[in-house]
Amino acid sequence: MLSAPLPSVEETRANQSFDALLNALSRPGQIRTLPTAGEGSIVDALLDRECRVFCADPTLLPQVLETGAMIAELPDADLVFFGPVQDAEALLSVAQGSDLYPDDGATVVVRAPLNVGSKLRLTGPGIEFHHDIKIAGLPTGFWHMRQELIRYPMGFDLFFVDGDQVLGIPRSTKVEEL
Amino acid sequence: MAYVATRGGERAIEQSERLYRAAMGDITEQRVDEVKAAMPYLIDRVMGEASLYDEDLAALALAQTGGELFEAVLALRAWRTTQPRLQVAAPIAQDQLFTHRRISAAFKDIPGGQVLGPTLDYSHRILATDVLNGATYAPEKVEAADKPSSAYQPSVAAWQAENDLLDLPVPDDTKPEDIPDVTREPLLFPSKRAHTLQSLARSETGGALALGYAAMRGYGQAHPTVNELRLAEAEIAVTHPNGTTFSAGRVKVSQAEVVSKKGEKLELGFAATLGWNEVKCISAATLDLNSKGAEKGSATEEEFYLYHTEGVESSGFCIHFKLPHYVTFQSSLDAMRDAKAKKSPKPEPAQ
Amino acid sequence: MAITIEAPRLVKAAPLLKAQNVSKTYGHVQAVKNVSSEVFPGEVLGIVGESGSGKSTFLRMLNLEETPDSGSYTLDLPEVDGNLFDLDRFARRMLCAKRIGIVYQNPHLGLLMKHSSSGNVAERLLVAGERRFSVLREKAQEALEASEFPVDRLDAPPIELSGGMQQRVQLAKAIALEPALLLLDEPTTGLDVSVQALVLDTLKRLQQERKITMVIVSHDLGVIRTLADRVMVMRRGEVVEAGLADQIFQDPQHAYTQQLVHAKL
Amino acid sequence: MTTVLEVQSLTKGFTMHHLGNHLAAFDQVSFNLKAGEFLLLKGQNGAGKSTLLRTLYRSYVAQSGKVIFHSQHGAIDLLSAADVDITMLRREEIGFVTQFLVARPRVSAEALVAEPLRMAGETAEAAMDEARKWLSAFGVKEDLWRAYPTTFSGGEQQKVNLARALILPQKLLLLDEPTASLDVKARAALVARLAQLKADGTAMIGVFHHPDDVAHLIDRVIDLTPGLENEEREDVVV
Amino acid sequence: MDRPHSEILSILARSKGAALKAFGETLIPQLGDIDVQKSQTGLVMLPMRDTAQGTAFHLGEVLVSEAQIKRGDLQGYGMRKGRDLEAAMAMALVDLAMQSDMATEDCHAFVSAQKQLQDAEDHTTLCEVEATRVDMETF
Amino acid sequence: MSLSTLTKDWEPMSYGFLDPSAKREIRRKMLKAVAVPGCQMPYASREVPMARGWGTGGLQVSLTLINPETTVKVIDQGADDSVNAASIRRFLARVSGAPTTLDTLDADLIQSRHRIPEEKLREDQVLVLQVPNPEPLRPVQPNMSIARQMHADADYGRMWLQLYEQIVRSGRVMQGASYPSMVNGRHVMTPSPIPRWDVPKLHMAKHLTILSAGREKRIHAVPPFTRVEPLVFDDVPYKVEEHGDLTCVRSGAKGFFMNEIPQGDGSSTYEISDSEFGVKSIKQTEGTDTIFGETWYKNGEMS
Repeated sequence: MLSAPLPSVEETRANQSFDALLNALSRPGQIRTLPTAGEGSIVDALLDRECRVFCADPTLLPQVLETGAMIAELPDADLVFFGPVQDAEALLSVAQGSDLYPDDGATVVVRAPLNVGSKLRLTGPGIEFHHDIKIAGLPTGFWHMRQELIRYPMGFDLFFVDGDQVLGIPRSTKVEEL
Repeated sequence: MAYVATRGGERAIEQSERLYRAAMGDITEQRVDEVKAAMPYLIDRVMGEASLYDEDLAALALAQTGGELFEAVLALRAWRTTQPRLQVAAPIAQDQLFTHRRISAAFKDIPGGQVLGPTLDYSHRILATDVLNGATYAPEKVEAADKPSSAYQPSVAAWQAENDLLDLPVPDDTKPEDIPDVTREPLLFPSKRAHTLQSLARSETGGALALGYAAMRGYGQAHPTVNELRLAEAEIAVTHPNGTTFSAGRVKVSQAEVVSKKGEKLELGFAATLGWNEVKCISAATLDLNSKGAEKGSATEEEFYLYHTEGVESSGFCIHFKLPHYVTFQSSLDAMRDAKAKKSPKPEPAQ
Repeated sequence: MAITIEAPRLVKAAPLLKAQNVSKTYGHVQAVKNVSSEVFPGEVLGIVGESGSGKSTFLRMLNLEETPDSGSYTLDLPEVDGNLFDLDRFARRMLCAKRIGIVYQNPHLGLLMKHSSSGNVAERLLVAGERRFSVLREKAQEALEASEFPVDRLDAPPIELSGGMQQRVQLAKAIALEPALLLLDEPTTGLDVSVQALVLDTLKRLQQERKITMVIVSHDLGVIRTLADRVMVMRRGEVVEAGLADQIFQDPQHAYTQQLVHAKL
Repeated sequence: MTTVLEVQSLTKGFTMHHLGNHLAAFDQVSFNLKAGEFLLLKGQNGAGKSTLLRTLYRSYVAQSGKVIFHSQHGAIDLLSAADVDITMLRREEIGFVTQFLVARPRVSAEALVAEPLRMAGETAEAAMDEARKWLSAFGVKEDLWRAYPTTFSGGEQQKVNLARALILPQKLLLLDEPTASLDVKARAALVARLAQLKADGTAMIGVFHHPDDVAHLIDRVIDLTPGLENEEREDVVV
Repeated sequence: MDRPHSEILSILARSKGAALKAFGETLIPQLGDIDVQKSQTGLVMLPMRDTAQGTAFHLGEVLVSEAQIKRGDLQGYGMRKGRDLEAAMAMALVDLAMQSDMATEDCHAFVSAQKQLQDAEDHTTLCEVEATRVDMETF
Repeated sequence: MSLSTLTKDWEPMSYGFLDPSAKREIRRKMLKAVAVPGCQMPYASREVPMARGWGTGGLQVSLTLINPETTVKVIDQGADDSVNAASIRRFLARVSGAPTTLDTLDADLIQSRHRIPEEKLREDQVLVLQVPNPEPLRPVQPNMSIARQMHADADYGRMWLQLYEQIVRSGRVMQGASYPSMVNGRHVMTPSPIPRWDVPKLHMAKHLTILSAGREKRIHAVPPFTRVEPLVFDDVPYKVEEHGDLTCVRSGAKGFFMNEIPQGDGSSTYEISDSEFGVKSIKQTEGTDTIFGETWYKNGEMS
């Protein structure tokens, strides 16, 4: 009646990409490897016609459109691809969800150089004691703005992508600038 | 070695499935065709509850499960999960239904007339036992009229609105792509109307009937009268890549509208499903009619009837009790024995 | 233009409760119109009026169960300031749990009928954050005893108790945390007359012993006469008359109050 | 002697809305009262003697006038004072004695009598001792002290009431026929207590069915009979 | 023969699989090199509009077969109820041929013949349905 | 060229059974679940070819995570050879081509119903728990909408009250399995019906746990190193099942969670619930070289 199917190239890529994302978010600050450089594999793994997306990066937009995802204004988007973030104010309109539905808080993908730049100390779920990381290229006030905005369990979750490297900071993580 | 024997679980499940299938013998294309030809209304019921329209697959599901309806619906629903979604058709409008049967109980006669269409309503339910003695039960042919009936029929509600008995709804202009879909997003309460009607369209016929019947017998707030009942065919209006809209074929649908008096106006309840299934539509429309303001936890409360008429979930939960639960049971036993051992069921009142 | 000069006050203490211009509309019905009131620490304010007068709605707003369309409400407590109607859900819940007790006419509103009576009282302590079983037990018993609830029925569920006993459980729950404000919504309505007297007596005694500030709503003048220091008469959402309890009963000024008092006598 | 009360042009009437009429009680009454003074109100039935007492106590609402009370917290017009001030004055400085007891179920006689002292901050023990003393003085039998007055006869209830009303010395005492239907012993106790209070400086205004009982305490008399001018109302008893 | 594109597609989608496939097969040589972009089964969501409150909701899904082919800039498309992928492909071929102005007359003839069959079928159905109309003029 | 060469073969099933869109939805919700530990995230929950209540929630998560290199272990009531575990394992392998194992140490992905293996899970392992009823508030508040508001308000007084009531009525907390636990100090979750014995294994664990309820359409997660604290009173300590002193009659293993096997003479014997741990123990006594992982409990005590 049935025989085991083989995964297509797309399936394999999406599966690997999600594996990296899930691990990155489960262990905030730990760097994981995406199957390809850039946000492309993230788009493949997460987007389809049933989600609302905000994409600030014109080079990524064609691929986003191809998934059939609904293009939305920032406050309505479930997934946000900022590309590089210029201004901390950008976070202001990101969906936070509600106290009844924290899951309406957005997943936000930002392009930023990892392992260089200012040092941050992370604590919270997924981290046994604390974990120190470096992220560059973020506007001043970014972490302060994040802290001001997140009213746990409402909030948004961040992925930072640098080439094929990805690092996650969920809303449950406390970030201190060192 | 003793522990090897425990691997028997794997073998047992295989053999048990074989034993079940042994009673049915070979399943062939021919058998599927026979099921399809012989039981169109059962096929309709399965398609409606599975919310997947394909007579061949529904017939296959029935053949493969030996007619165990819950299993057939589950198989079809599960198969549906593997298929990509290609398009969203344009919403079916009542005035474009190619109508086979259309009646109203609210008036003796209605614009467009009472058209009985195919029904057993007025037949005597007598078993044709002669068939068992070798005779063939050949139905008599329909004596077709000279002129065709009109394919499209006006709505009873439209007449009622003209006479200021009810307010016709403002059709919602949600784009087909944006219509909430309960198979792709969770059902939350208070439920979106689109979710409610979709859930009712997929509901298990017996479940919808049981709760609908409870409402009809007086556990609801409103007594239903069938305003309009239709069995019809609807076009699947899809889009060519260049934008042209066309029909990819027709599917059978049924819809029911029930009505009751609310103050100085009439109020409608509505339900529809894939395939021809009148009992489900009338029951579901009755639940819809009664749900406004229903008490929490009553049979006509939305949360109550939507959860409890979902056949795949309810039947699944029912049979899951056959699964071993000895770990949880052990955990309870431990607490129970300890409490018993303490022998002082109530703590001393604090001084 | 009328100028009102407030009489000089001898009592310098601030009112515990201050409600100003509270209004609430349901659909087309204005349930509460511009109601203002002050209650001083240890004082008992009675609110009378027939059903639909808005008195219960006003009380529910004082319990922060409902939010008015306009108006302000303050309590003179160290942990809160500003208009309580502006508090978020969490702060509201905590304030109610810790500082405001309520007894409803219908015990089903205030009690879990199938849990133990002591558990009903303990729930309030649990919400306020108490996590020691022994303390819960002790304090629940204390509050029940203070409410003259029989000790041997401590763990009986309210569903098995008489109406009067159920009200005592509600009362114990309301006073378990020594609230700053006790709200009573028709606490004895529906009870037998003799039971009514006993419950009122308990309330009176508790009030005198603990100097609890109370607001009591009732259509029953006898209840108000027994408990209240001051009375506010409401009709169709508005306050028609307010004054000292004995004055309202002995020398009512407003036609409606006269009618109410005379109907009773 | 210091002034306790200044009553100026006090007028009271009743408006009965459902009958659509107005009933005058008294008009333009003025008088002063000093500490330790005893003022008797007289006049025929319906002249408004009790009404005046209740108006001063704020149980009734006056139409016009002023009632300046010199409280230990300062002077205040009782007619326009805030309710909360009146409540406090009633607890601390102004007493009202009637012949009727407001008994409460399951509160013993001694507890009821001790209550004003307890409210004034006295310890339970001391308040109870004092209460028993006064119950005894008014002739309530000892075996009744711990019983509930709700079950007492009218006479016994009245004794409990007086003991309660007079236990705490106050600045101003309003007496509304406290002696009616009282037995000899209790009446004597009452008069003795009033004399004591008067000597200690309590100002009193009284309505008595039989003024003879308290004749030796009376300093002044005011006649409330309608039609009299204010000057004509007052006369001093020798 | 000015049938709108929409009507042609609808007639093709409803036409009998065997006839459609047989006709489609004849077009392949003329069309030459074609690029198959889609050939799959899948689901079409079928919404309906509720007559009580006007809400559009999903009635369920219909299994369809889809074919999309390309020749130069022109796209041929077929989508039909059921899982007959070859019939969908045949429909796409007819669509592509007509857009490419190839075998135009044959195509029109096929479509017209199918249309006649379908109309006849509907006529029969409706005459039978008409027979079940209740005569209300009983007195 | 002909019609049949132009037409592709009919593919009646996607890889890993679920169509790509279903996987994407589950992926999105799994990320949300990890970001808010213990908070129930609603998801659409597709039908899979297994009845609701038989692990369809866990199955959808496993099917989303799986690839041909994922080594899968499936247990039900602690046993790999339980009929339902066997059925799910067979299905996972059949639709994904993934290798299967019985040994906890060899598994990348463990799908379980009602148990956590006795050997400690590593950082690189994922535990998927099947959940029949994800709502810890259900016993105190059957209405889902109200319960949701209670979670939003962190209004858990009723949960504690339930424990109070149990102590009052029975002298102890009577909660068997599904012991309500506070996750990350904010959300009370029901840790699927694992026994109390297993709940401490979730506290500050190295592995990621995903709990999924297919029928109820909710997913929640316990990321690694996350606080999972059973609700208890300060003066009434949490008690696991008294299995620390029991010995498995088949394998001789001692100090682990046991199944009680009633005997014809009215007595009981005990058999270790983690079947593969039992197998390893037997192999060891028989002299076969066996590798045991570190265990959460040592000598019947949580370490």
